[in-house]
Amino acid sequence: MSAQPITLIEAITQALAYELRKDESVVVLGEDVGVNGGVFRATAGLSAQFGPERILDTPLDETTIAGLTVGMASQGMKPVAEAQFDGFMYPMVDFIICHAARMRYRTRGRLTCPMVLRVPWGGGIRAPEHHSEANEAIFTNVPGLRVVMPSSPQRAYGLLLAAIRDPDPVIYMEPKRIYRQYKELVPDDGEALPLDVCYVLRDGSDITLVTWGAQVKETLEAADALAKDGISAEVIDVATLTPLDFATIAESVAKTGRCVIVHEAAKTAGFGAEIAARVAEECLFDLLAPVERVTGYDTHIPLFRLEMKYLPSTDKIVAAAKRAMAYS
Amino acid sequence: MSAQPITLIEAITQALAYELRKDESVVVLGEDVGVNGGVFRATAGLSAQFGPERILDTPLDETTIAGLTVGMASQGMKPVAEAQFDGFMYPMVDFIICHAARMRYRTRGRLTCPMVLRVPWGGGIRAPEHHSEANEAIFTNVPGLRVVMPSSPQRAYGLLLAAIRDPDPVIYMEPKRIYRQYKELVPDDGEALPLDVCYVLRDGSDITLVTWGAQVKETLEAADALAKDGISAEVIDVATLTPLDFATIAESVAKTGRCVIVHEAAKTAGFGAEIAARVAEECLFDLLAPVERVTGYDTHIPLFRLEMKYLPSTDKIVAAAKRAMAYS
Amino acid sequence: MSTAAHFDIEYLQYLKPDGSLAGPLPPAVPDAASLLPIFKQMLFLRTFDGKAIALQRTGKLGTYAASLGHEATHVGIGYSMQPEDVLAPSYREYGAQFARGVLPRQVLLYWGGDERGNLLTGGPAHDYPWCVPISTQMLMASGAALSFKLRKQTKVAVAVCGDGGSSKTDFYAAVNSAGAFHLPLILCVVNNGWAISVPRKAQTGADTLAQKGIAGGLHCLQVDGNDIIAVLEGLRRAHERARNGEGGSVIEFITYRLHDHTTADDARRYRDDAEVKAAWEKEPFLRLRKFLTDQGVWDEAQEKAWLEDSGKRVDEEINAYLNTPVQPVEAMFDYLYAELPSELITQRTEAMAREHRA
Amino acid sequence: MSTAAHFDIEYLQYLKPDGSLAGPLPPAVPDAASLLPIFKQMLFLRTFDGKAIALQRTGKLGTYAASLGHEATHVGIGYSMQPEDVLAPSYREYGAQFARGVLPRQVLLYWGGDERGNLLTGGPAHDYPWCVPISTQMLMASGAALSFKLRKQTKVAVAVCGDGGSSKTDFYAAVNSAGAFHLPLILCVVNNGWAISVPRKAQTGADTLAQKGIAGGLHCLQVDGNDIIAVLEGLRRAHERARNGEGGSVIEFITYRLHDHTTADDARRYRDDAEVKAAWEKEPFLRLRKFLTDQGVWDEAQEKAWLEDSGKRVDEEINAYLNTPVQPVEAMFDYLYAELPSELITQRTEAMAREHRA
Ligand SMILES: Cc1ncc(C[n+]2csc(CCOP(=O)(O)OP(=O)(O)O)c2C)c(N)n1
Ligand SMILES: Cc1ncc(C[n+]2csc(CCOP(=O)(O)OP(=O)(O)O)c2C)c(N)n1
Ligand SMILES: [Mg+2]
Ligand SMILES: [Mg+2]
Repeated sequence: MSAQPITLIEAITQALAYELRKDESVVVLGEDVGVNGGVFRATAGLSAQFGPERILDTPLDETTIAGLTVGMASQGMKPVAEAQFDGFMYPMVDFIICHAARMRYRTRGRLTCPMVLRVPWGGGIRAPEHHSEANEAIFTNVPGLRVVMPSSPQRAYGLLLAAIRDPDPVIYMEPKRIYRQYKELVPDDGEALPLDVCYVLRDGSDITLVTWGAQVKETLEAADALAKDGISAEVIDVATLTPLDFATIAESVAKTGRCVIVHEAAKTAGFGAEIAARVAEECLFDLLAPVERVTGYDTHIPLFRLEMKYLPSTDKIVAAAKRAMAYS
Repeated sequence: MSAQPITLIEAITQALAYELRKDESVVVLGEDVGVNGGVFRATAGLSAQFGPERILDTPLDETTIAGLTVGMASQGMKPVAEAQFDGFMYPMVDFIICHAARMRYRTRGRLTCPMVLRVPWGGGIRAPEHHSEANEAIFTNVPGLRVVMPSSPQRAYGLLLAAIRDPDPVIYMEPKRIYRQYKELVPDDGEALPLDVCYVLRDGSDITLVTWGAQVKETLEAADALAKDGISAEVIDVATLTPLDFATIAESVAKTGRCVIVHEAAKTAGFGAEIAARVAEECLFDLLAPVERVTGYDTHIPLFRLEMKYLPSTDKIVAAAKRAMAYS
Repeated sequence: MSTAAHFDIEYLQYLKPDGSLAGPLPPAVPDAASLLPIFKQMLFLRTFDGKAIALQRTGKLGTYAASLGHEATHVGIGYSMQPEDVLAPSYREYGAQFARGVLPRQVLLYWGGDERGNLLTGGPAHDYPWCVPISTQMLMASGAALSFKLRKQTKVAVAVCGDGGSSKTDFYAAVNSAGAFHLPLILCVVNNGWAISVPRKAQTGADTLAQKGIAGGLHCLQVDGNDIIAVLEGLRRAHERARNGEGGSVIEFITYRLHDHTTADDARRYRDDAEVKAAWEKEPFLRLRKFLTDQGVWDEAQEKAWLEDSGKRVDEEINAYLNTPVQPVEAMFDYLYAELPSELITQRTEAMAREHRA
Repeated sequence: MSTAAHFDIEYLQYLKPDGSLAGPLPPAVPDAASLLPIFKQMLFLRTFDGKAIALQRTGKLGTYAASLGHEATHVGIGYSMQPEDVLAPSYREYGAQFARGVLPRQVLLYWGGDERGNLLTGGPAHDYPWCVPISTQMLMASGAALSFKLRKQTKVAVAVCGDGGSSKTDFYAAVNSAGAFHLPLILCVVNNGWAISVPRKAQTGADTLAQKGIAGGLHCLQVDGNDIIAVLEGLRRAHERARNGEGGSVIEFITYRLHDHTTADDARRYRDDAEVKAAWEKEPFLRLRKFLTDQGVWDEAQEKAWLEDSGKRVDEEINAYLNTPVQPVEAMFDYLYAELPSELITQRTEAMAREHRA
């Protein structure tokens, strides 16, 4: 039992170990997940503990990882696959869309695909090209999937347990920038968190800030900064992007009348668009100010010398919130 | 010169032939595009006219088609690749995102990727599985691309010429349901249409209907039906989804105060979300009614016995517009 | 200067196109009589195929992919498997599926635009559905085989693709992973000469499709796919290896697509009549009938009776198909998730209300 | 019953680890002296590598992928090419790039987080940039080769991946397409034993990586990648074939990764010291020095002078790198499209304004 506070990535390891112990149909697979324990150490120690038949190093091919995962899942196992970095997920898209998301649908429930695809996600760690991408939007227009992103050690643990136990495929994106940002007490009690709710991290009455993943930090900081100026911001961590719990967001916007959405993906057709669209559809008459999106620019995240200028910052969030507050 | 009216797919063939004649760096490649002339006959006659070195049948692998295309484009050719159906594009996503969309950016302009990927798109032709998908949203969050969709023979011709001549990669999605829906006079004059504008197909003052691709037909029909009830609908064909000409949409909504977006992709995080989000951000105080999206449901398009119930219909559009008209 | 590696690809043929034997029967076929049930399946399959095409031509079925000419390979694949094995077909191996118990009406439902075809009623519940994205089933089957190996189950995954499908990256990924993990996987490449309009030689520079298995260190074999004896023997060897933990195989079955690619295709646009005519000389059915007749285990009377019986059974299946009520609109939402998320319940309710209004 | 196909994979080694010759020099290497420029490049590369690692350790460079141990293969690949040929590297073939004229500062800029590294200043303008998504460059190079063939240009595309990279589906797609179109393509597989922590044997069941070319009917060859003579001779043959229209090749270069995967990796977690120690006995540099010294074309004084010169040149490059001003914020938007769309002009203006406020 972990009496010590742990980081987000340690919480992931803890959840994997818990479920590997509890459910023998769970296997972990990916590149370097075995003896090496993963390039981020997410699977550190698991090979020693569970052996190479539970923790599989695959050949270097993401198509292979995706295909094997779907094959195993559809024959009764619960594979937890890892894509080494966000930018290497693209070859997996075909299997995710054509098979994982449709196995149950296509076979009218005869076969299912209970799998998790874990992927270190997002920028801000001074990594090489393709190691810093926020590509969650690709999966959010795909029915049959769940797209989940934790933003704290506790949620990382609870949501990963839920993802593994979920009878359907889950894309579990891990904000790598906050892998080791801070520690939290995360009891290893096997308690999963629900995958169908947005988490209200801070109550507020003037404005609703909606975000997910690594930007939760900057958004909470922005709320602090706004508080100093007497502005009360409610902060929502979406956590499960799809299927979306819009009710929680709608309730908040009904209360505050203002909404700023923060994400690090490019703005155009990022998932923030869906939330803004829902607000325009369902909360129009609650709105006192235009919805704003604070996002990455509509360009690729640059190599690391400039990447922090690409990402949303506390400053940018505060500025957007203040613009919204100027309406009344 | 075609003095006869032609269909949308014939306009595509005509544009391909024009540009193959004009620019010898243009090549066409894909599965069955050669002697067979394409499964939809888009390349009919081109192999006979231009020979197998300009019209290449590839091995059966979409990854291969995408990779070869990027390789050729980055060495000075202008490949026009075909994905046989929408549902087979997914293996191309990696090359499109990692290479096509970044070649110029990554090399600071040293290498470029002037390519077109043509793909028959969308449902409604009673086809087998994976032959009826509306997956444009996948590409709209990717910077560096253009996503284009024609909706008439004339626009098919002009936009395809523009796509081939564009110095950057273009995803050109062809609404297969209207390939042969009606004919139009399309002079083979080599005149391209701009890729940076939305087309206002019908002027109106009460409500703005925004759509693209095959749904243009149902949307125009809805506008007719609404007119009978005294409602004046403006109809906009987005045509180039990204980079988006939002100004045209904003101008219309400023005038009408109401906006219904129609597309056949699943609703959540479909490209309609981006348009609705922009309206919420930039036209909030013009809005008299909540924005509505008339879209496919958030499920896979079913096999063909049920597909027409999945797709947006004239009825559904009219109903949404009338709901919007109830506000004033 | 020295040789790092060396490979041979064996070719199997026992029953020549004229119905005579090229040599002694292999272990897979103890005697002529043992081929009778398979022969009858082949005949049934041909009956089904013809009637399905007719159904499509009269507008009662969507696009249909015939299996004319592939009967020996398809039926042989199904017949060689154990019920607990897993079949991952492409979209035309009805012969294999019927051999596994699948009701023909399922095929019709599927091509008739109804997801319920994929229930594969009558067959093993763990078999994969038809697979439209070419060769993805090959890699999925490798995953299935990996799951067998990890759980120490004595089962074999059998996957089938075409000559075109052997160009697909997923096919290579299946070869590579089966080799890396030493899996009980049989990759069947049904080389029927064409991938829609693209001839076999345009797919690859390889002399055989079997040799693609060398890339992953798999057992490779090329067989005459119109010779049921070679088909069964090739598969017997591959199954034996798989069950003995000797790893995966690639088998190339050389056959010919006697029909258009599907009913949506017109092969006259791209292939010579002469080639098709020549292929009819080598097709799998006639040579087997000749052999069985020569061996005295089959005759015209038997054939007539069986054909009649087959026709009747196919008609029953067609009727069952035609009388299957269309799924209600809410079927669109069924089975999307184990439990429908609340947002989708709203959409489902809306769709149902719209339906009742209409 | 009969043999459908038969294959041999040849293995080349001329210079043994102890610096003695295994046989007569091949056509690629007329005499010892002809190796001198290459040897000097190898030495320069090792100097560069060491200093780049030091730079990373002191926080002046991002993650860096060393090429220690790969020098013969990398330099040989670059040296065998004509300027008009196209190189599609992965991320550590600086030796090949330097041979093509690329300034070392470009390498530092790239790993220093600056896109301008990919200008590859000094090298041929048509070469591909570094490629992070493993082996996608192999397939892209096949497309380049196809463009040469279609335009009847006598050029060769040379692409390089690792042992891990040879598992990637894109690699197989390159093999398949090069075979199908009979392309002037050379696929170089640098087998350094490891793909980060995954050993070569876990990648595939194939005995050699060279044999993967059989899957596409390509010319296949395995060479001692630490033997510069074998490297040059293998490449000479492949280039000759490519130029003569005889199609593509797969060459497996057997070498060893003497360093960690990158500076972000710690190889002690997963590999034995003993293995690394044994590999040092076979590395490419010492054997070549021994040979050249024995042949009387190299001596200690020359080496000292060259090392000094190399060190100075690398330091100059490092200074040039360190003194390169960071790109302005608007560089993020540059080169996204030939012409920036209006929406992006707005974003660019906003980003610049924010910058000036800050
Ligand atoms: C990924 C993908 N690309 C394209 C298609 C369209 N398509 C359907 S069948 C076919 C040809 C298949 O040829 P082959 O693999 O030889 O099988 P055969 O039909 O001859 O049995 C093609 C290109 C598809 N279904 N999936
Ligand atoms: C598609 C993709 N997946 C994963 C990675 C992460 N990664 C970078 S290098 C590497 C190992 C490469 O091994 P190998 O091909 O043998 O080349 P080497 O580094 O040994 O030269 C991995 C897995 C990547 N860059 N691209
Ligand atoms: Mg075929
Ligand atoms: Mg390696």
